[in-house]
Amino acid sequence: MELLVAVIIGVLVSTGVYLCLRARTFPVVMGLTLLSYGVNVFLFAMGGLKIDKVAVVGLNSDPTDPLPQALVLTAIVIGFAMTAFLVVLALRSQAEHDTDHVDGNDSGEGGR
Amino acid sequence: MLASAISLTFGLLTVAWLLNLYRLVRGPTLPDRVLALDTMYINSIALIVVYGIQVDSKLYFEAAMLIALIGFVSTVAVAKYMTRGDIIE
Amino acid sequence: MKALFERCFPSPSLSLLLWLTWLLLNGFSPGHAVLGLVLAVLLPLGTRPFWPNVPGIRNLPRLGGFILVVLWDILVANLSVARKVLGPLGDMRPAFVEMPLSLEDDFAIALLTSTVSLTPGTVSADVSMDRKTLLIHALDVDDEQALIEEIRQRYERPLKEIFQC
Amino acid sequence: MDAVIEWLVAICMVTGGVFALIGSIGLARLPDFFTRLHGPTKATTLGVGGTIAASLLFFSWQARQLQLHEVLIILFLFITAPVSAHMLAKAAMHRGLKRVKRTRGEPWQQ
Amino acid sequence: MSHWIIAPILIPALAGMLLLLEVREWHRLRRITGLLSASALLAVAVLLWEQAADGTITVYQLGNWAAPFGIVLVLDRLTALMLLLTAVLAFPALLYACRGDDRKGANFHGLFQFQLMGINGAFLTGDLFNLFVFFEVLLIASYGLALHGRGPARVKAGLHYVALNLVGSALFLIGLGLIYGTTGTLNMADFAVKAQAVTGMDQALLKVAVLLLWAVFGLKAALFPLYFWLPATYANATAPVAALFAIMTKVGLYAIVRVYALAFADGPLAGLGQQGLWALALTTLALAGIGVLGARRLGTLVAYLVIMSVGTLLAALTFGQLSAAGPALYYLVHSTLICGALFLLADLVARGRGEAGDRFVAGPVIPAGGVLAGLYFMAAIAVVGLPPLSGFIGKVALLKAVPVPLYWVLLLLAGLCGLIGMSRAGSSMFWRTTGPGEGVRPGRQRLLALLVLLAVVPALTLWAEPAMQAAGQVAGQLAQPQLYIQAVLGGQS
Amino acid sequence: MNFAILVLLPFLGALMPPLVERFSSNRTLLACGAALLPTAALLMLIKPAQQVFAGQTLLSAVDWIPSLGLSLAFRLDGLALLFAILVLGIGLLVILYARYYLSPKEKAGRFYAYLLLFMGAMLGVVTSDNLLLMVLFWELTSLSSFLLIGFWNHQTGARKGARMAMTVTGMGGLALLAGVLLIGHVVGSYSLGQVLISGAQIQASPLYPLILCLVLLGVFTKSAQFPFHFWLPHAMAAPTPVSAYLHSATMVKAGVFLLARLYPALSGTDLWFDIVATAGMATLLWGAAVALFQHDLKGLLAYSTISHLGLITLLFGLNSQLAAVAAVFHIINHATFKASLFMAAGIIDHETGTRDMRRINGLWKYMPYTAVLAMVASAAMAGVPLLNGFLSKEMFFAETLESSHLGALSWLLPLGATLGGVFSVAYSARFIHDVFFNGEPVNLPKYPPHEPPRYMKVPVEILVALCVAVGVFPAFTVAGLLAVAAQATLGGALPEYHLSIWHGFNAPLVMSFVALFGGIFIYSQRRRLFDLYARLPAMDARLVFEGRIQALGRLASAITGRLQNGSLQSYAAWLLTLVAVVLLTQLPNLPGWHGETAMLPLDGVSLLCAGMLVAAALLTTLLHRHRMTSIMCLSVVGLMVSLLFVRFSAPDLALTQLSVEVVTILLLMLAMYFMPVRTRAESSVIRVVRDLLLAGVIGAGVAVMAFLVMTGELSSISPFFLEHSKPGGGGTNVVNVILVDFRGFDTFGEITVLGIAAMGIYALLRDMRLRSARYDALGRPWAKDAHPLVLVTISRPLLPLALLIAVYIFLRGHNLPGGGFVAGLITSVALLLQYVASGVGWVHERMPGDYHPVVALGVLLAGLTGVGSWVFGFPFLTTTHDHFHLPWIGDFELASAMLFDTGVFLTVVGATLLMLANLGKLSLLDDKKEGA
Ligand code: NA
Ligand code: NA
Repeated sequence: MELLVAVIIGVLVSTGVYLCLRARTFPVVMGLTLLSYGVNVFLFAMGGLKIDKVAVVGLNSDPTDPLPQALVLTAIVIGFAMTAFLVVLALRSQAEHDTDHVDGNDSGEGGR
Repeated sequence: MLASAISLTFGLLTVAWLLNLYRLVRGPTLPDRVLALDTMYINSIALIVVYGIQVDSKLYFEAAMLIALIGFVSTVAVAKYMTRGDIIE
Repeated sequence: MKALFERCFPSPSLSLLLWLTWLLLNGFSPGHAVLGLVLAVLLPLGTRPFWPNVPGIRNLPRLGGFILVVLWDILVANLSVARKVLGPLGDMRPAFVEMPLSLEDDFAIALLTSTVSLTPGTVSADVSMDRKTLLIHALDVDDEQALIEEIRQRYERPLKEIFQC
Repeated sequence: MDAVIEWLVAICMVTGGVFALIGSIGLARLPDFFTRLHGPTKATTLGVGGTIAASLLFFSWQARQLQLHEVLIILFLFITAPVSAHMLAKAAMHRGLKRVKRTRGEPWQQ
Repeated sequence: MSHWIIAPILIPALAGMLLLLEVREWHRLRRITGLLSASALLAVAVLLWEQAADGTITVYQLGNWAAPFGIVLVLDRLTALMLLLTAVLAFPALLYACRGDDRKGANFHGLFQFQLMGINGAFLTGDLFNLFVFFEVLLIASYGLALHGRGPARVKAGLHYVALNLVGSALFLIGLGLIYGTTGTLNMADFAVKAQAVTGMDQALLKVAVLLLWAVFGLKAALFPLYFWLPATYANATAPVAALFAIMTKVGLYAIVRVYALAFADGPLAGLGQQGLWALALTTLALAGIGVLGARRLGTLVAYLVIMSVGTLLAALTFGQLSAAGPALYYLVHSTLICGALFLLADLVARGRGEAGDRFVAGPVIPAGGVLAGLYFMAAIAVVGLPPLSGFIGKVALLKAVPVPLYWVLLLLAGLCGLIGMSRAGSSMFWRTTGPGEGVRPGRQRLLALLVLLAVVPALTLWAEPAMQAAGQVAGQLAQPQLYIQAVLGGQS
Repeated sequence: MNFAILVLLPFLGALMPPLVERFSSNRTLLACGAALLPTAALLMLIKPAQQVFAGQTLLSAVDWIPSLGLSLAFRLDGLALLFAILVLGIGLLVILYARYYLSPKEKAGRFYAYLLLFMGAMLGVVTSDNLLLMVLFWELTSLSSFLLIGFWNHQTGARKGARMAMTVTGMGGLALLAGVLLIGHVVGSYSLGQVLISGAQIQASPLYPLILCLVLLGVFTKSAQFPFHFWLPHAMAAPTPVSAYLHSATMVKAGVFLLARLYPALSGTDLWFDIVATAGMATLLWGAAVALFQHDLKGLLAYSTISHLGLITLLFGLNSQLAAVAAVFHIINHATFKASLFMAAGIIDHETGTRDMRRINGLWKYMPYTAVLAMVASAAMAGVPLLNGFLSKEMFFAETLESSHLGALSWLLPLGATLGGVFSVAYSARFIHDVFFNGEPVNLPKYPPHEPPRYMKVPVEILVALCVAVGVFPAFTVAGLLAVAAQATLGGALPEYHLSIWHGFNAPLVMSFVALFGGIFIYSQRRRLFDLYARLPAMDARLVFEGRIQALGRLASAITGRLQNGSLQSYAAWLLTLVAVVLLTQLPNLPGWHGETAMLPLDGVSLLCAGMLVAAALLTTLLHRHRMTSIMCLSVVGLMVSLLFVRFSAPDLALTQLSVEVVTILLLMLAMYFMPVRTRAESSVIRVVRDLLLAGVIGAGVAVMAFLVMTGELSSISPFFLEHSKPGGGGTNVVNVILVDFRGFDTFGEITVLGIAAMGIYALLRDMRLRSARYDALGRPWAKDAHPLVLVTISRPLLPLALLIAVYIFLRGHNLPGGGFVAGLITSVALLLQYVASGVGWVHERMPGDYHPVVALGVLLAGLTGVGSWVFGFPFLTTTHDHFHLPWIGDFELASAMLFDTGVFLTVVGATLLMLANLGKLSLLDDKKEGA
């Protein structure tokens, strides 16, 4: 099972990374979303995998590690906030440049 | 006995899933894909419920309920996107 | 007293639904009965502006009957649809059927379309913008008129009675 | 465990699974979007319904007490599923999706 | 129990919330709220500096949960210094913004306060995951601020900045996950203890984790090859925002130094990634010098100066067992404030030159150009490291503390690049004039803000010795991680 | 009184002119104001000077930065005294001269201020007793000279000359700094006293060659030694008083001063001779030769200055004590005659309006008095007997004859010296003949020229008088000063030497005569030589230098542009490459490929789930150009991840993931309205391969690490949470208790992030104008039914129902999966559904549309809950909880953490709505639709 989750993490991270490297805002958004799925699962997996050992006091004798779950929850929320910001920024970029391209040729000398 | 029924149901549901995925990939149109995704969500409800029976736990009920309650919102959003483009107007 | 009741329960049926839902979720206990009641009062009051025109249920027993009929139809027709899905597809006679509506209330129309969609073999594809016609897509139909008539008898009329519209 | 209950649970569950599968088969197999729409919205209601029934029975029996909260799932699904179906149908009609030739009647464009 | 230590986080948070609540059009109220908060922060920062100056390490257990289980805030000299620096930079920046830049877009004041909250939180926290959270706070606020105002260039630069940092955040989480997965803790002090004990597989994984953290912090600190986003972002940001951003790279540096000093100054993993960081820092220094030479706008040039200071500092910090930390900290304070001041100055010049902006082309005569030219001359001397100002002192101290030929060559050459760049910039902006123009005379408030920031230069020059001593004490405490660990974990370790 | 004050005086004096300018526009008053403090300084010098003449070395030190070894330490010995007199004396004369030179239009106040600044810096250089301090003043001279040279900054030449001077001397200054730091490293002190007696130690150090090179780099750039001489002629763009000051007595002399100053510490080695003497000789010859060909009066003087500086350098390089004495002597002499010559040139320029010697002729007729002064001074420059230049030049010739460093080639030195002398005479002759005789002036801008104002001539007169006085009565005038200065230079006893105008008929005298007649001969052949020179390829150092600098700038721009190509992809690729490198270098060293613990058994459903997830992720990627399909696939990934959380005991995560998923889809759909639905294929194959490699390496690396951690043993802090959740946090859902209690601070930060994101998005959306599509993806007009009846009617009663569920999820959160965050999301989705179904207008009729206060209240509530614990003397966010009992209803428990969770709830609702509702409103600005 651990191997399976590792493969999942690997695929999510890989696809995320690949999409992040595309030249448009849309695939970058998709890539970052995939990447954050991968990272969340990774973070989650750091506490080890347990089946039906929900960390509720009194239900299980040997519950799963709750801390990574709490961290992932925080990460999901933050990830959502960031994705939303990026999406709107992509729109803004589209509004200003009339394209959703993210590649360009200026070296930071853009005028005021 | 119950265990084999559970396995059988799992098998049926996962095959259903595969068929959904097939339709999602195959399309040929966007409504088809959305429909496939919607169905996949609904099949997941069944899957979660059966999983609850399998592990004899009610902790997963809310997940299923949540899909039933708000899962359709994404389908509606995409459908509205297709007809009006603008989903909030 | 009645005024107070009406003020607390602008929509008794919604409040009842909420209260029952609460008890279903939490199981019955005195505490939850009270808390559920509080919520059943507060939530409809708080969201009052959002559901302005839900008509009151005037005929509760009829509603019960209607639900049973629909459930039964779902069960039965599921089998027939299953047969059609699994059987040869060439025999199927799909059709778009336009059904004139006699219901006048939006909520009732929505319930009808939902019911049509829930019962196997038919899907409500659209309601005309003047709310006079319901477009139904049927999976396999011989006689459109018979279908319309059946829907009218089994669903539309009960709904009309329930909501008196 | 009480064998009768167990059997009942099993039957409900498998029925649910079977209908879910049939719905998905319909989705995969039926010839055009409008017919495909029938598969999932119907068979899955019973599919989920079956498993819910199984769950109801199972947990009520386990606790020796009626446990009905799973009903809510099916209630919500009955409320929401027709809406998605309806919206999808509208979208499909708007897009003028192809339908099998023998379909009678015309979809709307509004 | 004293709660002052959390004030640098709560004051801006509270102000930010009030700013959200305030009625949309009451600009004056917003400004007052923001400035009050900034001055309160300054006061608190002074207070905390006093508190930490005698070497006390104050630990604040949030939620009353002891470390390593709960999150703690830790105030030692380094943290106090960084808090003070932030406050000193923020107040004039905000003062400057209150002359109109704050109205170029929505929510400026709220974002500004939250930015401060994030920065202060990052400096104060003693918990690695909480550090992540505060990084996100400061990042999301900085996204908003970087985009404050209008313009395609700003949006494009902002998009790059945001997207890269999102990737960075993902890497941060991977690193944190690995740290938890190998050491079972998130508290920095506890981590420092546990990291000494891990062996075998866990040690190998921990190495990767820490190297990933270096990469993430390097991205924030704007290290080669991760600084490419910075020049465009800073040069295109609204001036007071760019000025405030001068501290942002230092947050990355701070994070590297903090974690390094705690866990990797000695022990089995001593010097983890140090060589790599050293090499990257020197490359950064060199490329920043090249960037300064190649810049065609003052804003861009200053952005490269920011990068240059990062390279200078990180190289000094990664040399030896933090032996050059004292001079580095002195230089850090100097360079942060002077770069902040230069961003403001660039803006004033651009306003004075109308269309010509801050580009290195002939332009109209700047109204009140003499004052600006004088200030520019002083700031340029300071930032390039020419005598007699603080830049020179800092540079001499660094050269003495890091006796490595390559570093000397690069640092001196970078100084030369700065000299060439700044003199070219100054001569074309103040001297190559085409006649009277339509530029705006710098207002009193903006000038005041600039002067407040620039005042630090003579101050750091005149009181160089006490400043150097203080920096040395900060470094001294940094070199004794056991004090920090003891303070956080008490008897448990 | 402490002599060190006099260093301060010019700096203070720099404040005077602007001050005076405020009250009066009288130019004389202004000049007096400027001269006031330098005069005071000069007077103050008298008493210490007596002490110095008495053989004392005055020291004064104040600590500045002891930790760096930098103290405000000053020393007044003979050398310093000599230079102080030159700096102050000539400085005063220049001020007087400038009073008449500057036109009334010019900003004289600023000019004097710069001049005094420079004076102070120069004085600092010569009196520093601390090497670091000296470097400090050294660089200050570069900076202030930058201002002076660039004084006429409307002229391109002035700007570029100033920058060039500063760049070159600044570079030298940096080298000097390095050299001084190394000296300090070797000696252990920057104190001059210490350094001067540590010559042996320095020269024995392996660092000596490096130190020498660095110091000499400073010297040569400052003193315009070959090959760093090129900046000096272009510094002539400065007003002439500046040239008279900087290029006679001060700035360029700082270099040779340093040679003198460090003479005991650094000189005496072969390396010293090789470098210093060679550079000196080369400069001497080059400068002298080029000077002749200058048509610009000041250009001639500039090259002559270069040449004389070469001479002085050469003298120092000879490693002979007598030569050093001669060098010091020539420093004095050069300062006097060169200053006067520059001033004379300035007068001529001032009166004729040009400096071109081809136009200036026969001025003898118009300004005979000036002519006499100038002729005397040039004769001194040429080394004519009875003038001061003759004396030091004689000593120079003698010393070149003495040197035996070059062994068999020793004759080269006197030869070179004589050759230098020849050219020196030639250009001096030209200065006299070409300006004052040689026919009539040609086309002068100002005609006819007159004698200048009376007082403009005074400084020249004084200097020329000094030339003569020293030349005729050296023993009575300069001998004492020279002796103390030379003594201080040598740092020990003086060698025997005689300052007399007649040494007998000896070799140096012969050399002098050869020079004199040779020079006159060369000058007589000038036409031919000028033609020859004109045919040489013209090389303007300024153009070359500017070109180099600009090429450097272009190269820098190119490098920068190459790295910073404005492409997000390449930036991201750099970052990810770094990560890949870390993984590739670290992972192969792993001790194994499997942890200690056994894996959980695999089951079919999980396998299939994983397969679906992987397939969906790959499809998302493969189909990313078909955007909607890609989004659908991404949703499948999200669903599967939620199920994964269900499978591995994380129902809280599943709930959160599921609800975030819905909001994300809403967000994407809102955005897609404004975005293209497809992307063209545009990545090159190479790029795809690169990206695949990066993706593969990083994905594989992360997967391997995840696997290893999952199969490893972990002892963590978690048992504490499981143990204390109920007793300490009052809840049984440990995940939730961690979120609202143990690590509530994280959550506080997290909701703040959400709030800030919403604020930022709001700010971004304001005034944003986007063209929305008028047609759908298939080119049809949009449907008319904006608010479908079924959707509208069903979604409205769904709101209270969803809210009920939200309350349920919220309340159980502390003990069972759920909590404020999920509850908030459910609420938001329910409300957003209203927006989708019924539209913005409809919703906003029913509730306020500004969500800022909701966000604020949420974060505020969470924060205040935390602050509330202060009341009870606990830290921020300390929670409390208690059991309560109500009759009939029963036991229940309340925790303050629930209040905190309410804050979370409100923030989530406010933030998501603030984001999405405003994004949805965007389309209202666009009047595209009919019948909406
Ligand atoms: Na002439
Ligand atoms: Na909209």
